[in-house]
Amino acid sequence: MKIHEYQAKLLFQDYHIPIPRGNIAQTPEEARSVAETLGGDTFVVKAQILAGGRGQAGGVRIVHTPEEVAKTAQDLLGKTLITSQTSSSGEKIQTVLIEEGIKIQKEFYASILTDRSAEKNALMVSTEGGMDIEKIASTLPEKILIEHIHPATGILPFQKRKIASLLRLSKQETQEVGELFDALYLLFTELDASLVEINPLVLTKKASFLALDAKITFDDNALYRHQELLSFRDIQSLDESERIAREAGLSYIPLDGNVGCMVNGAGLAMATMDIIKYYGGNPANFLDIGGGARVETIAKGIQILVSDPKIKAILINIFGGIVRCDRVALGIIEALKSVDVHIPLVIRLKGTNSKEAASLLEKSSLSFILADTLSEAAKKAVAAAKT
Amino acid sequence: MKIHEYQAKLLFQDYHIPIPRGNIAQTPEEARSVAETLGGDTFVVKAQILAGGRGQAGGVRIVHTPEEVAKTAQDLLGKTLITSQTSSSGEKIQTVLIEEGIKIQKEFYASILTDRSAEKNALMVSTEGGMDIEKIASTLPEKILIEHIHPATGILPFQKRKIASLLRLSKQETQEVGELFDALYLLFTELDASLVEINPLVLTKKASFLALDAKITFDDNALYRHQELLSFRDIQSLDESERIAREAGLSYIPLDGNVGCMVNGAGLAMATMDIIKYYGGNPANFLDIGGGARVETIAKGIQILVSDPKIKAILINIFGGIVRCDRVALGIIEALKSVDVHIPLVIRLKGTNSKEAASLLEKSSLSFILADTLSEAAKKAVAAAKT
Amino acid sequence: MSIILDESSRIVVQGITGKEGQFHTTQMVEYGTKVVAGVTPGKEGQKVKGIPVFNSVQKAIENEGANVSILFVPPPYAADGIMESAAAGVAWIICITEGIPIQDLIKVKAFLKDTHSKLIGPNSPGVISPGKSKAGIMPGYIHKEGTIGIMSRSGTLTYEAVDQIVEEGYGQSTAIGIGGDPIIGTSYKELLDYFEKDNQTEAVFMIGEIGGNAEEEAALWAKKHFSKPLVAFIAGQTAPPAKRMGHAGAIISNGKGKASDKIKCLQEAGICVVNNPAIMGKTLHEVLNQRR
Amino acid sequence: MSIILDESSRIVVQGITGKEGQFHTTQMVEYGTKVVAGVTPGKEGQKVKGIPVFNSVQKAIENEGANVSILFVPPPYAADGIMESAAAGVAWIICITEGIPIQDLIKVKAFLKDTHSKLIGPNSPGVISPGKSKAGIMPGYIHKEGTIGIMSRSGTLTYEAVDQIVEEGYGQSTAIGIGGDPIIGTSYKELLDYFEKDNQTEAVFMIGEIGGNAEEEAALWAKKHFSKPLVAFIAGQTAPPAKRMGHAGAIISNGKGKASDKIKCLQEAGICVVNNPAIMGKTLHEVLNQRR
Repeated sequence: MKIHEYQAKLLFQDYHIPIPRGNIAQTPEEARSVAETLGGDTFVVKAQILAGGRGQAGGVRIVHTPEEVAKTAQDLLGKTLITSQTSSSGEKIQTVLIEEGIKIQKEFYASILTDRSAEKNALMVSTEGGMDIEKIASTLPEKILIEHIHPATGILPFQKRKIASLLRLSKQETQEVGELFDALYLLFTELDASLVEINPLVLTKKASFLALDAKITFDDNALYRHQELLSFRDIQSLDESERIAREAGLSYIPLDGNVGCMVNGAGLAMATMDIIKYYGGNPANFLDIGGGARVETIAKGIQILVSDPKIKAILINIFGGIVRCDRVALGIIEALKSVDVHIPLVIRLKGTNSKEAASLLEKSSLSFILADTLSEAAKKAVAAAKT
Repeated sequence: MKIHEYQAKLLFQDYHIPIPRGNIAQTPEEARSVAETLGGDTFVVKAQILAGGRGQAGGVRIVHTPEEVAKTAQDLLGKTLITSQTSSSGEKIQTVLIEEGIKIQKEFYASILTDRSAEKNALMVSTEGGMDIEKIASTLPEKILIEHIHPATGILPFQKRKIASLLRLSKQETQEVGELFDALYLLFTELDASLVEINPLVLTKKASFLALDAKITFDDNALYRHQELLSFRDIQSLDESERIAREAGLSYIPLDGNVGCMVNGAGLAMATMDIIKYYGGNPANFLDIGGGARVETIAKGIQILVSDPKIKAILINIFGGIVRCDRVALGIIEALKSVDVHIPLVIRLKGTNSKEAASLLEKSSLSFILADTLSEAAKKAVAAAKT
Repeated sequence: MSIILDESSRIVVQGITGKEGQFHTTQMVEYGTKVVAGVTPGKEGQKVKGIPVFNSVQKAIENEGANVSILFVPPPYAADGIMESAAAGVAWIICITEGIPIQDLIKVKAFLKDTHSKLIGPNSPGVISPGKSKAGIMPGYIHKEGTIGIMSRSGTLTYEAVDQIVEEGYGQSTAIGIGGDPIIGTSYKELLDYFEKDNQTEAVFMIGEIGGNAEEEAALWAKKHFSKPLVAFIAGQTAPPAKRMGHAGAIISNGKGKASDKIKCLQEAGICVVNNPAIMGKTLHEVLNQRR
Repeated sequence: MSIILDESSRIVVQGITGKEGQFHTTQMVEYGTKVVAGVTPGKEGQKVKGIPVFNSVQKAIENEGANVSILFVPPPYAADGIMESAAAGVAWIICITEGIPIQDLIKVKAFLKDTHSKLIGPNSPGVISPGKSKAGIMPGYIHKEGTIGIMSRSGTLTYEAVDQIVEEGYGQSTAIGIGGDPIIGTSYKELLDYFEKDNQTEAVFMIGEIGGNAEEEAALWAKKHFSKPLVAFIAGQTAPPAKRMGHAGAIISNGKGKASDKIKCLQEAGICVVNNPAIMGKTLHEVLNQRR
């Protein structure tokens, strides 16, 4: 689960990670009032969307009077922001964050995340703050330090010295940044984050550290033990389809192709996308209905695919194991009573009770294209999408 | 470093480990006043000494009125208590702890300590509270549970279930004792203890857990990071000789033999004791002067040995490595100017510059018995002690 | 022989009294698996399908001599269940549970280093040595005893592969779902070592997917130490870059994890990579035929 | 050959600018040890006896190719220094520092499991392969190159043993102080494995003492896997029971740790145990003579 910058900064405050003074607004009037309360002669107005790439897309603006703050908020609020990291339909701005302007001495990059290969958490630091970290990695890899964190020790003094050495910090600054990383790691582990990122982490002209930006992604599997975080969930920012998928417990990622697919199991789902491509088609999505395959879930899945205008044909590929294919077939028949499908539907049901399933489908009055093997199913779906 | 029960209980309070209500007294009047404040009809008066085995030695008494509390305090304070775990000269009682009487349902044993073989901390629990745990281990080993604690996880739920199963606890009690052990482990690791022991840990008739006794030993090597604990140090309870040894940085353990020995290095010191025994003598002590061998240290060491009336001869055994023997010889000569030695002194200086050392000693006007090999030294010391 | 499981494996089911646990215990017993005990704290004395339930894995071992555990324990308790099994000393722990928090798994991995137990999963369909024993949720009947070792990060895609391989006339020595989570117990690489030493296994089919670098590690190891034919399929050539971790995640994995990079790495190590998931069985057959 | 250290060992001294570090660096260089770098955070660019000082072990490795580290770092910083060396990847870490808190060592041991480094000590006099290299504080001149491996928990008692063994005409392949602390890096048992594989080593002398069960573990291992003569002395037969841990400590070690129990266990494993520390050398000579 991703949360907004302003939400992440609330959590930073809880863990004593220093952030600029500021507050959120949902109307231009609120924005003006926040600026007036802050005082000073420089303000930063930041669009609160979950995707990255805001800056280049005009979602972060520097202005100098409460009047301008209000005007900027007016500009941003309610607008849809399309960035390099949003989908092509963009993300709607419902909140802006207004902060005091900060006089910056140096900008760094700092994050903590889980490294699956090392099977540990890791901290990542770079001298190049405020930039896209992936770009730094490809052009200036020597400017990035990655240190794995042992679960029994936390961040060790020698690792803090390495950070300080890379960032060329004074003794006092080393101490301060060490405490900041300890706090960041505590937040990361206590709240089961999978990523905590500060980009940029700045050293101000007053020689103290400040998290100018804040990004947190939580491990969805651990949310059950952090009820307090659930209020941060922003369903509003999701696509309609993504919202339906999440509610139905479906794993769904929309893509740009024309052959929709619905599969049980992530691996088989990917393989199905691959074979659609292999036979000259273009997969329109990843959609894993998981192990259960209840009627309702199947119906929601079909509904999502049907509502995507790019999709010209649908391939349902189910390998029945413990889930019996005849049950799945009944589910499909039942689901199609409530969803109207105007495009060709290719169905492959393999495994347990697949013969019974085929006869059930054939007996129904609905129109399908049946397939037996994986290649047959893919070829038929690709051909159907072309007509 | 060992601390008194009442001091350990102060730390228990900091970590929310439940203890009986009570307070300390250093005069009978104070004791009466503590009892009056506590109220109730049963009081426990407990002599505060560092050694164990208090109960059997009459150091823990149950009485029923503030008057009796004062009388018992009068009895105990200033008295020397000799227990199975004190030296033969015993330990002086300077403080008593007065606590409310507790109605007990069940008594258990609980401790956390470091297991050097497993290279981990471990928790130990027994159904047999209030007894000598070593006795339980030898007679009822199945009543003891030992669980190692991984430094990355702390005490795990399955380990708490094992404790509950051994102690036959209800679900509510399991929860409570689990939290108590978590607190105990936190105290143990945060304060660098080497042993935290609750014996007995009681389940009261009101069905809650209470640490009736409390024993903590700290890792001396870690005291530098716990300045707050230093005020607990009770130099008063030590022997005069042990106090001198501690102040001089000597590692000293008095024994019952008649041949005193002073050696550099713990292993060689033990081997020297062994060879004294091997040749028919009885070592009077373990005394390791460590690596430095400064004049002052040597002087203090000799002073400690000379002041022990049981010692009939002294063997000084030094293997010079980085420390040169001639330096050590000068140290001995210098030291003997300030300490009066009336018993035979056998000296063996081996290793770096041992020849120069021997000639220095021979030139001095003092009387020694010199030895070259380890066996020669031991034989001479044993013989000297017999005359 | 086979690896991990054989006729002598004595299984303890952790979470046996739950819905999943009960259902799959029945399935496993029907397949012929020796399920000797179940564990659910607080339910000692009960029986599930005639199998005795204990409060702890230790008691299950003491009473029934279990040496393999399988977990159908809900995610909040699964990591603890794995560590309990490891501390009790079972040889293999097979964790079916999906959705264990990743911070729990980091601790589990540290904990396991001090034990002699090996973990399969979590988020694994389990392990089957056809004709001998099944500790998992896969449909037993699609498998056939034979000479092919199968290891996979996925469930249904493995069934697809098994189906195709059986179609070509081959059975399996052991088929293992290593688990779909980012952090898992036993890797492809480690399993290859077991397959190398297993007499029954003549060839191995590896089903990989995008993410991590477990397939690459296995390939580098295989190049040096694996003497049997190895055929692989990598799912996810058309999958979008993982959304979950964002950009920082891509850096920490050194840009690894893409299907195309994986395929290149495997091919460079001399491994035959199938590029069409419909011909996994056929390709394996061809490779084995060429060798003969 | 010898073990741990030889002519090619390139030593980095952690804490080189301290009093102890400087003194022993000089001693080691005089013995002929290749001390190639020193480390003291914040003192990069300085030199000690011509040896360059770096801010981190990693830089010492990158610049000078160090592969063994020795620590003269004060106790509060020593555990961190060990872990720094391990993360940087030196093969052997030799920790002289005495007085490291035991909770630090528990973490160090967990940390080392994920690295390829081996630790000697802490509270060790170090390691010497006479005639080749010395990384420690022992007087080099009492040693002589030869065929006897020595391993000990003590300092000066080892010098005594070395002296007696040289007196009998034998030299040493490698002499190792494994460290006097309750929790240490490399055990007797592990070192025996190295000595077994070392051509130069013809016999091993083990100097043990009361406490723990490291000697017993070594004896049990040696019985099965060690083919060379093994002679031992156990110090502390007359020592009082350890006062430090009290009674609970005695239980956790299963009543082990007494000299008499150790001696019995060693003798049962067929190891010759010297009962008089004055004849350690002589006994070794007799054992070797009998074998010839």
